[in-house]
Amino acid sequence: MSDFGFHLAFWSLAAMTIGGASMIVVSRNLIHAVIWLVLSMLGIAGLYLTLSAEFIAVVQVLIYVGAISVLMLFAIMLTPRAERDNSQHIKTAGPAGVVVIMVMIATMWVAIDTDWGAVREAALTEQARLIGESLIKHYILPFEIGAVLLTAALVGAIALARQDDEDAAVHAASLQAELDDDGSVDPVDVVDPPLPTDGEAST
Amino acid sequence: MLNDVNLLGPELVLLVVGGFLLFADLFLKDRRILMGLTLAALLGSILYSAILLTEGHIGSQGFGGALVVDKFAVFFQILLAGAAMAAVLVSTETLQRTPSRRGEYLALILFSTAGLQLLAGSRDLIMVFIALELTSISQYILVGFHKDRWGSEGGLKYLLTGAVASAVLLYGMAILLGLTGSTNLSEIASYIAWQGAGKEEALMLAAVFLIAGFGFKAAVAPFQMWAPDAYTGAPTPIAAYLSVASKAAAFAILIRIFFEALGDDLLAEHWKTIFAALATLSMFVGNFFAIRQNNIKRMLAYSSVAQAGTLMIGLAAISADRGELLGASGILFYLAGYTVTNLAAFTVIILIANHNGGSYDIRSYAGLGKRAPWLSFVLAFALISLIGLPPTAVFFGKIYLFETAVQSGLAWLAVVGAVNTLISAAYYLRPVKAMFIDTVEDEDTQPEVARPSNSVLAAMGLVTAGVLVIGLHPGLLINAAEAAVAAIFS
Amino acid sequence: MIIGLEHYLVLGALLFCIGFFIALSKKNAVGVLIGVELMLNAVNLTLVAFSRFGTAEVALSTQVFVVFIIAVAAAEVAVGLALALVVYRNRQTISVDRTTLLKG
Amino acid sequence: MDPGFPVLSLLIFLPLLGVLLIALLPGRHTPTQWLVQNAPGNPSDYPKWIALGISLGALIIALVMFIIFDRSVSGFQFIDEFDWISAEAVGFNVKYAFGVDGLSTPLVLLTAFLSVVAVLVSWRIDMRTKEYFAWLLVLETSVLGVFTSLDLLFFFLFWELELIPMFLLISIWGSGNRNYSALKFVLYTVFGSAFMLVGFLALGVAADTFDFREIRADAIAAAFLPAPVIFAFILIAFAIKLPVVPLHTWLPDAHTDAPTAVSVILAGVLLKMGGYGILRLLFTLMPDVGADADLALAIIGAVSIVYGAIVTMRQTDLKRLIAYSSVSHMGFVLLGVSALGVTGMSGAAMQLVTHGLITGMLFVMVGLVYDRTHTRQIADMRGLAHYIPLLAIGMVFAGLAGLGLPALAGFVAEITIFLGAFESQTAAVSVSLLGVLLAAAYILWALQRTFFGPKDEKWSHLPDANHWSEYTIIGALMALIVLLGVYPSIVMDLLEMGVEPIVHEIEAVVSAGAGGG
Amino acid sequence: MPETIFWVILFLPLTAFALAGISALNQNLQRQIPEWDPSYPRAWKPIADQFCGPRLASTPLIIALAVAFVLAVINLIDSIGLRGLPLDIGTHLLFSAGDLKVNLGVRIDGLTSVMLVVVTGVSLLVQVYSTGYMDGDHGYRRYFAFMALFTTSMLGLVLADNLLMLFAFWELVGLTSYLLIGFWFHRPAAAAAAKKAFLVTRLGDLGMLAAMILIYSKTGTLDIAAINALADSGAEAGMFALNGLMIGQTAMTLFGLGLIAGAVGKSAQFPLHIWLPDAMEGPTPVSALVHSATMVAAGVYLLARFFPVIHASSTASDLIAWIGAGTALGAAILALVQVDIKRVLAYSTISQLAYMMFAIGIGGYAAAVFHLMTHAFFKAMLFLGSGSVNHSTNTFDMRKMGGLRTLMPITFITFAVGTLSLAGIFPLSGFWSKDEILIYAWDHNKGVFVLGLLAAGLTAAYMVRAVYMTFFGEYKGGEEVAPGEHGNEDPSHPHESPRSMTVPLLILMVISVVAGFLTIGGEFQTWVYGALPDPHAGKFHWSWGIFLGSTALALTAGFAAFAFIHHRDRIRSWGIGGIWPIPEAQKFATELFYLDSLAENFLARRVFYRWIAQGSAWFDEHVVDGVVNRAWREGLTVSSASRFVQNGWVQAGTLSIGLGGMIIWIAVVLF
Repeated sequence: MSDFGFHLAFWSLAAMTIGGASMIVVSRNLIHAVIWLVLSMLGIAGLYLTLSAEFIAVVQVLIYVGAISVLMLFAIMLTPRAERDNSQHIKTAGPAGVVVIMVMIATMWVAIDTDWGAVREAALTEQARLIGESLIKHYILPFEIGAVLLTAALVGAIALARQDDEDAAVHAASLQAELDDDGSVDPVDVVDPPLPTDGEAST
Repeated sequence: MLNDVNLLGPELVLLVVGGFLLFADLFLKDRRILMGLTLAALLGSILYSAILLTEGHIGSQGFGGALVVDKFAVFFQILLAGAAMAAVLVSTETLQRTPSRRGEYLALILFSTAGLQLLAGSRDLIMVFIALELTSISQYILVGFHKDRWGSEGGLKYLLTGAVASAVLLYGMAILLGLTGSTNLSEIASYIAWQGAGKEEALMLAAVFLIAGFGFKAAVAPFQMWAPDAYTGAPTPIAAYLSVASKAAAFAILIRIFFEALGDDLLAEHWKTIFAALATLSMFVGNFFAIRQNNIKRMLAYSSVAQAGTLMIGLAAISADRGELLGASGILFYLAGYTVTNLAAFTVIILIANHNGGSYDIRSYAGLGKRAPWLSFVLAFALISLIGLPPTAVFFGKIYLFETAVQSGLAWLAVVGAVNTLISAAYYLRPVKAMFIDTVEDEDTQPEVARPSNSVLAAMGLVTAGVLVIGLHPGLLINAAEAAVAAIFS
Repeated sequence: MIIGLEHYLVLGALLFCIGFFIALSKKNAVGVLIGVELMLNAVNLTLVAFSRFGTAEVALSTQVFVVFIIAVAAAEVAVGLALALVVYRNRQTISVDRTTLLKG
Repeated sequence: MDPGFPVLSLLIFLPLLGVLLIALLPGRHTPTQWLVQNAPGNPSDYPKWIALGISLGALIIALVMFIIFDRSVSGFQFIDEFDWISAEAVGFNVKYAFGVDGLSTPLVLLTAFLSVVAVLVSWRIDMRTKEYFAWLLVLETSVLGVFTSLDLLFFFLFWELELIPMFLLISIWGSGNRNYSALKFVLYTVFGSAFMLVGFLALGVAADTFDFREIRADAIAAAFLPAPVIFAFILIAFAIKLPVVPLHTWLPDAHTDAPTAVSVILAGVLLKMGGYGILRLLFTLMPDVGADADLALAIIGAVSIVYGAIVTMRQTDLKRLIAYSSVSHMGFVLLGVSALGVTGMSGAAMQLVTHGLITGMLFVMVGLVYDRTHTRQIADMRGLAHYIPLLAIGMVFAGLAGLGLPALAGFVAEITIFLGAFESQTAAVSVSLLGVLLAAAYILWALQRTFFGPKDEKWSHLPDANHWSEYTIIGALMALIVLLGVYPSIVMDLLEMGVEPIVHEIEAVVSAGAGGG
Repeated sequence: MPETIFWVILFLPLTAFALAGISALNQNLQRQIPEWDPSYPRAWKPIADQFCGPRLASTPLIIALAVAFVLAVINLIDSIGLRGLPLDIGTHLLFSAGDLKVNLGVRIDGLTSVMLVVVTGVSLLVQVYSTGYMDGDHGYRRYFAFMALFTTSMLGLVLADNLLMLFAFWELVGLTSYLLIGFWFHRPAAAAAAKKAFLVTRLGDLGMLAAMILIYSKTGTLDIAAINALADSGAEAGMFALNGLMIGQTAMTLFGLGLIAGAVGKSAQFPLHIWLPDAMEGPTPVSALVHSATMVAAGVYLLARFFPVIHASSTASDLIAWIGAGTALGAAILALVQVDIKRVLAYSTISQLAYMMFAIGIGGYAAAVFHLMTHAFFKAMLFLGSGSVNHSTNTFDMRKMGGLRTLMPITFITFAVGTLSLAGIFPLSGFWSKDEILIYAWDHNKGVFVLGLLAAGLTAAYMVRAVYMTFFGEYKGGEEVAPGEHGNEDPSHPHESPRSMTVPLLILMVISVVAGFLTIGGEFQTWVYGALPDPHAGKFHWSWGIFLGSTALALTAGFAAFAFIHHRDRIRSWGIGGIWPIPEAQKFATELFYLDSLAENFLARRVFYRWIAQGSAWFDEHVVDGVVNRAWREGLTVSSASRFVQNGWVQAGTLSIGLGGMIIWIAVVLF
């Protein structure tokens, strides 16, 4: 890759990434925000390519662009009556900005100021094979645990998302409570809903 | 490889049984069998840990150095499995409430425990991350498990904050990885020892992010805000589990990372200051915020923040001369004492809530001393232990930790800790007062408290005995803790 | 000027901060999750940059790390969205400034 | 004196045995209910009989110890010890060690005696008797533990343990603003013990042991905290307990709202733990710092005496008045200690014993009067002596003892303190003399308002002392107060034995300091 | 005499106290029998009824005092035989604390011997009198118990061989006087007077206590003989030194001043005299015994006992001389305007004690003791006489008496003899003792002499006035007996008192007449001085001028007073009010020179109780305690901050993660 081409690619991709991310901050519609996220993710995938990490770039596109964004869109669709105005920020956005600026200064300072000891010019080759090998050799344990993690997340997400018999009563009670009060319930009065009657006999 | 799997034994038992439970749920309808399986798995894990301890595997590393079995790890494996057992034993009522999700519930507890155990034994950043996420994600789900207003809100908040904390933690790890070029803790340590000079800023930023990430798990102020919400919303057994197990594992990994990987003299002096400051802040925040709470779960959540602060005293002390062994073993000892005590408190709270119509309001405890004298007595005993009064487990835990502070020249921190004991007395005594001193108008019409189920009684008996035994004969546990930390500081 | 490690690191830091700001300021729970995803992406970018420019040992482990992070991020999002859905069923909202039953 | 078996452990844990017995008594809903139906006497009286029996047993043991205590040997006797926690690697070694010397033996006896008094004075308690007497016995154990521990951590353990029964006793069986008072008591004490604990830990860490017999000056010098700081930390706890101005305001509240028996124990024994601690721990372990702090102690003592007495003058609640007078009287302890001489310190130790008896008796009397009148407001009472002459005799007697009348116990202690301390603390003693006058003023004022004056028909129905328990308490207390007043040697010799080694240490340090500097 | 005898003298009344105490307790227990029946052995009741009656209270005491009196007289005779040489009979260690050794011991010398006789004698007669006077009073038994305790304390006081023992009994004397003054505690005035007496004397006692502490800390001894010998050794270069003891002149002066403070309190001298008149609220025999003859004499005894100390310091001796002289005159003036017969006698007591005080101040030690003795007899008689009057009229107000001369002849005669003795009319005892003091004063301090002489004149005047108002003129009816009290049911018909009261009066009269002759030949002085050298030894001379002058003055004043009162109406018609020419002066005197008011209302009530005590109490409640409570409340406020911080928003949690992390990093990087 020519030097100029590399420069062009980097800067344009960087602009795309940052621009996309920035648009998330300001976009009015939540769905638009997800679209901007996709753009930003794509930009990052491009950046991975400039870093010669093809495998990661592919994974990035598949998972983030293909899966996560869709998941988010589904979530937005499934919550039709929820507030979708993305441009309104909460009251503490000001302090949040200050903190973020502090974080920015810190991270950038460290990024620029530190001697990272970068030595290598050549990129890693045969990434997919190496990664695969190391996953089943060196990183077999994290790999297996990661599998369990995904299972757990999957099972958990299903358990949460599906509506069991006992959940209907709970949700109904919640909605009723939502109508009865304006959300200003004192947490001290947290009372578990009564036990479902269809449960087994208590011991 | 087979040896490696052997080393993984304690966790593997849990993972396998957890996986089995996920679909056993489909055909095993009886709660008792499911619980029995879970308990058996936990017991098996403990036994396996014990076997590892006695069969000469101590010090072995497995999986390319990602996992280590040392006394330190074993100590935590047993502690965590024990805590999980108590949480499972008291889950009767939760399981009754969610008949269709029993398998998931129990499996997630097992996964989470396995994750925490791995955390205690991992010596690789990637391993740390995965183990942490395994436990975190399981816990997010468990907190929201009831799907009611409070549970789902608590779960969502826990997840959103936790995800940010994870990202922060990852950023820290990334910096560390980029800087040192390794994910292995001992390699990181050797890198810092050789080439760390001049890179303090980056190292400190990484460390700060790591502190934030693990401090979040340990519910140390200022990273504590999820704790009260999650505890209040979660099913109470899960709250109990969170308050002890998460904290224990977080401190385990804090000790490992900060004193195994980052323990170089270059940075150690900073740790002393940082941890001392966090300890102070945590104790004050936790205790002061707890004073006004009327919900006992929430009160205990804040109190757990304060207890985390107390534990931080030990971390601060490790960095000092002579403090290493004492500070670390102090943390371990305190954790064990705190675990049994807090579990005892939560056990009783669950029982009381069951009969109280699910209320956790301290004011509704009025007159309970008369209606349920033994329950009240156990709760009072646990709360007195949490204050740190004799003859209980936390009493000696506090003394031990304060001693580490004094020994490492942080006497002021010991004073702060001791003064916070005073503040904590103000709220810990409130339920005691309500139960034994306040009276209710219609004393006679109040229903008798039903006899709790055997499993709950067993849990209560075990943890209460633990509180008392540790309080009366702390020497055993202290020696165990000492041996455990010798694996790291020798 | 050679585009080197620092460029990517700065880019990652910037992205991390934007993500952080989004996570800190959005009302909608999904919005917060978007911020978290950006933060994770920033971490990934940083790691891959180290993979490219770092030492030989680090080249592989960083990329493996990234794979794990991506997997975990997916899991987190799945669980998060499920929880948001439950909250929605209870409250008809997923705005974080309205789901404040638990406070004090 | 080695009796051949762990007599001290027996003494300390005997009350806990009583607690166990009381706990095992069948309740309303236990399977052993048939026992209740077939039991002789009134089963609801069993707890008090058990408590009486146990506390009498403890008293007998304490008395036997007092008698067979070898007065020819100084140092600790009846030692009972074994290693409890030994974590050598980290230097965390705790010993289960108990023993008594000349200083603690009389205090142990006093505790055992006042515990019997406390049980007897609670004879008419009819609310939740089982718990009440159980907690009373726990209290006895904890106080005995404090007076006999030879290990700092055990000392601290018992010191803290005492909070639990006190909190519950005050807030369940108390009166008035009892919850506030109980919590205040606990918080004050915990505040003090927070500092004390740090001080103890500093000592223990430096010496690698918590056995205070083995903590040497060089170890203290090597501690992580400077010795004066350790001294001050530990002193805070004792000063709160004693109490001294300005750390005293928990005392009137706790006293006023506590049930009679608890007031008796509180005034009679618990406050003594502070004085005992100062003598036993601060001056034994850190004589050099103590010798430097003498002026400060004397000033605090004098301020406590005079200020406490002046504030007492304005109290309108009889119990509160006596509580404040305790502040004044306990100032004498500090004054005596500050003398740094055998005479002054013996006087201070004597004051601990005598004040225990006298204020104990005052609270007993006020309690008995309160049982009858149901008011403690001085303004509400008048001419009580016409209707309850026996109680009036007791009250006047106790009052006179309290104002330091010769031939009664208080005089001996006060005069010894004055004579012992004047030379070294001239100004403080001179100021403190006022306390003697003020004591007379407030006590006589209170007596005049409550017991004297014309008859008030509203009290004509009051029964005088009319129960054997009441006669026993009043008689026994009077006899002891007179006995110590006319023949103080019985305990003074022991106390002198106890403080002599302390003074020798101080003198050694002072002369070394003078020689070196 | 063996030591045991003195312990017997001390313990005899103590035993009587125990018996009287049992009797009194039994009286109170009897009320309770129905309620404490189960534990009251039935067999005990008849025994209690038989033996624990009122007689158990009084009879043992009288017997004990009689025996003690006989022993005391034998001892006095012995003492004369020994020419008053002091004798440390024996001492026993009571307790020790370090260097402090507290002894219980007996020291006998002339002074002690005389005092023993006076105390036991007067006490015996007063007890006999009391059996009549107190007959029928509800508190009869208690009364004798207190009286027994009082006598014991007084005997202990005079027997003591060391300062601490002396102080202990000194305090016990104060206590018993408190109990006896407040004997009729149902009268608020009595209860208040008792308290006042105790407190005011205790104020003086503070001085004594301080003196004791001072002398102990300077010399390390409390032994009276050692201290006196030290003081007597004379100062060289401002330092007393003897037998290894050393003390500076200043300390010695302070010691003397402390003793004077104690004596001033106990003997009711200015400015601590205010308690004595109020103390007349006690039963009259109490006044006779406690507030005239014995207890108040303890102050004089103390100074006499430590005479070398007082005279080792000119400051101390001058001070006490002038205090005495001033008090003598002032109290006499006050006595002149009292309408209560007992108050007249009370002020008279103050005045007479003041004589003894200034006598000691100017060195007339023996004269003071002699006057103490004679005064004890005739003042006891006077008080008992006033009690006798009260016994039949139920009042002490002289304006309600009059004309009792014929109705109560024995009382009148004894009272008159007492009056004459007090006024110093030859040859009654008061004459001898008072003139001896005046002669001393003439020799050594003319100013004091003048004041004393004036007081002597006034003494005659006020006593004549009292006698006239009581016994002459018309009977004015007395006073009805108050409900709940016992007394003469028919005060309009006064009658002579029973024999138990008149016999002691007569005995005292005889003694008052003859006691004065003891001084003739100087024998008495020799006993009293004992081994102590008299600073003016051999210089005493009988001065006929002073003898004549004082007698004449007394007679003149007496007759003037008589004439003045007798012709009151006529004098009034001359335009002069009352018996005092100037009304303002009279008011000044009846208000007791405003001293009581100043001390009680201003200093005690306002300055101390209102300002200092209330201020301190306020400070205690609002500052000392207030700070703590405030801190507690603020802590709760901080706790409430949790509502603000933990506002339930997810972002609060994430924000704090970022903020906390950044603060730590910045802090670490910057510092």
